[in-house]
Amino acid sequence: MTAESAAPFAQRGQQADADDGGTPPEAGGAQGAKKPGFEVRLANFTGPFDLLLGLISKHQLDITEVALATVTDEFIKYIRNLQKLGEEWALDEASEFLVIAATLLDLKAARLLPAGEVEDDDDIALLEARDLLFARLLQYKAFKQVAALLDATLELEARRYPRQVALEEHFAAMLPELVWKHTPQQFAALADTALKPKTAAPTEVGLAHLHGSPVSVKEQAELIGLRLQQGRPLSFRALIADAESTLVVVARFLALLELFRDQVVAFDQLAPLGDLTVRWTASGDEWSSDHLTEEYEEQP
Amino acid sequence: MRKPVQEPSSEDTGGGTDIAALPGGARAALEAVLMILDQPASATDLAAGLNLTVAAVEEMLLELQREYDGYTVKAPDMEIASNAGFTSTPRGFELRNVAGGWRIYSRAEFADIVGAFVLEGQTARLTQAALETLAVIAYRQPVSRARVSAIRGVNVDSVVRTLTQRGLIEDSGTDPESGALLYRTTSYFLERMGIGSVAELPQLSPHLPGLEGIEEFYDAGRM
Amino acid sequence: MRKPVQEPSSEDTGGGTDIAALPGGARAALEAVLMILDQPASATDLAAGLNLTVAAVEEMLLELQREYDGYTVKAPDMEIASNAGFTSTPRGFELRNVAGGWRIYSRAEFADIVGAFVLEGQTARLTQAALETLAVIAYRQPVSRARVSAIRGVNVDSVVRTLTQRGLIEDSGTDPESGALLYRTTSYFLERMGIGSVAELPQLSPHLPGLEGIEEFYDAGRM
Repeated sequence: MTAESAAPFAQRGQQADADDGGTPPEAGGAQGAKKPGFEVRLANFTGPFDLLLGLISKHQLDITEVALATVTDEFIKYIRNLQKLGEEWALDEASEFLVIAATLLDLKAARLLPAGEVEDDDDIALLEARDLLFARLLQYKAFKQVAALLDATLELEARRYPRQVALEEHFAAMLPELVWKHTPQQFAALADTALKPKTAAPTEVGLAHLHGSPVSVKEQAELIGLRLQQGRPLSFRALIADAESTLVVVARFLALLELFRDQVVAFDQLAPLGDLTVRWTASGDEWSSDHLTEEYEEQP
Repeated sequence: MRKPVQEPSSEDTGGGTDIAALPGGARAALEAVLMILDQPASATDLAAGLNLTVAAVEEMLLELQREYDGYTVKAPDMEIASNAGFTSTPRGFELRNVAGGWRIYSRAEFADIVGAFVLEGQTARLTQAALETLAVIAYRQPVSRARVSAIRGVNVDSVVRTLTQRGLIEDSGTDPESGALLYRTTSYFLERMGIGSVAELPQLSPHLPGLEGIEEFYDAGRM
Repeated sequence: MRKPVQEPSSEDTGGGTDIAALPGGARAALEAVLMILDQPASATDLAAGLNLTVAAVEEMLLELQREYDGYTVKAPDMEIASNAGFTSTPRGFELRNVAGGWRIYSRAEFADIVGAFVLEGQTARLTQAALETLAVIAYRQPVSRARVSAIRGVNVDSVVRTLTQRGLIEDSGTDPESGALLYRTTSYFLERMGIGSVAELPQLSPHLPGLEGIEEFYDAGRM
């Protein structure tokens, strides 16, 4: 490995770090061909660590000693400028930037306050946040440096061309005759599979399955209302006969309790554990489901 | 600085390299080019690339040929060698002039050994990766390797080499825009498929018969 | 292919070729095989193909390597050469041991000239984002995308896809705990880097002063 080719990172790849920390991003950048908005484009900075390192190096500060408060303002300014330009951010990118901006602000605020003793939990949390930020920043810096090494090596190695010539004809002729058993249909099926766009493996664990589809108590109340307003009392069994899931049964039960509280239905149960019969007791459009909204709409 | 001495071949390569100053000089540069050439190149082409006269290149080619054959050692050593009165042994490769083009081949005397090495590990079947790549090329031809890589999601360089070696695909010129080499299927491919032209390949449709059993078929089939 | 035998030179090989009797002997035979390789071949594979011991082949490979580099002339000529007291000039090509195998390359000095003859090949340089992602994967492999994202502070999905297409990384199964797809570098990556294994990558620690334990530290810290 060529150690001499390791340019110090401060001189590498930071050419866009102009005088003004708030320089608007140059559209395109290194990731120009990628999906727009997929990478945060702050000049040539990819990601918050890159930006932070750029700012620190601009001030010729040592990461291990720097009071990050010095660069906080510029960091925030950078993000503001980006927002002004109306760049679309993906949620995960934005949150990475915001987490770091928030940490920086915390650190700055702590510095502005009179120095006191570290005693309360907030102080300790702040110290931890700072150490964590330093640690991640140093780690990122290390990878950035070895990335520069990889780049130099790859470039150097690309100057050597491997001999990879076609097999000489008399050798190619020695190869065993290809076994080919595919019908055009089977081959087409193969092509079909190969050409099907590959869906990228999800990066996040799906949570959708943890919750059933939302069932609205309000809607169920309206449904029960409509059925009972036909005039004929119905058993609870009959009311839930068409419920497609337990969740709907529960929602209808809750709806009945709501209706009972509003005194628009009455229950009759002839024997313990016997059938529960529900009667509509209100008249006409005396009742509406509107007020149920507040209590049940906001389901988790 | 880099102008050739006599009769420069019409155009400057723009490389800006003074080959005479490099270790081994022009001969080593010529050797470097010959080592990576896949197709035989004419002395004219070589001269253009090296920015030397055709005559100079032809002379060096013959020198190299003789040297590889063991009749002489490299030019810088020649004087000492001939003083010492010895002839070098032949190398394992030779420089041949075939149909007006020069290329380095393995020496014919070693054909048995090289042949055995080539056959080692060769199978008569295509791997699943090779089959899928072939399918993509068949249905998207002419197509560049980069495009096939993008569709398959993996690097297909070595598989494309295998398919070319097997005579199933061939290059069909370069993309006018990107300059990338394009690939298409060969008539041997059609022959093996039992069809007259690529137009006869079945239409790709969402539901194809026989798709179910195909996985096991290929898994069982290869290696 | 035949099994490598312990003392091969004494007996006739099954193929009926006594390589020692051929012009140039075993060294030239080895050279002949090196000429047809389209990917690096290990000393073990070469030894099996030539029906020689691995030790003998390794010795010859190193000799050839030195010879091509100009430090010596071929062994048969060595005595005369050293008597004459000269060192040969480097050849236009070199023999290198990369990604666990040996292969012939054109010498780097001639890149500009050779490049003009290579139709395709020189892949575009990697972007800064791709390089950083590649670095993290190289040093932390096998590693999930989420982990790489966390270190770089940005989403790496599209960059990982590009690196996979270019054959520099590949998936290496799933993490038993999280079920996340893990990535590692390929042997093509080693080839491109000109190294034998990832162990030869420069140490990360000088770049990470006093932060050996950072892994666990920040893994615990995030989310």
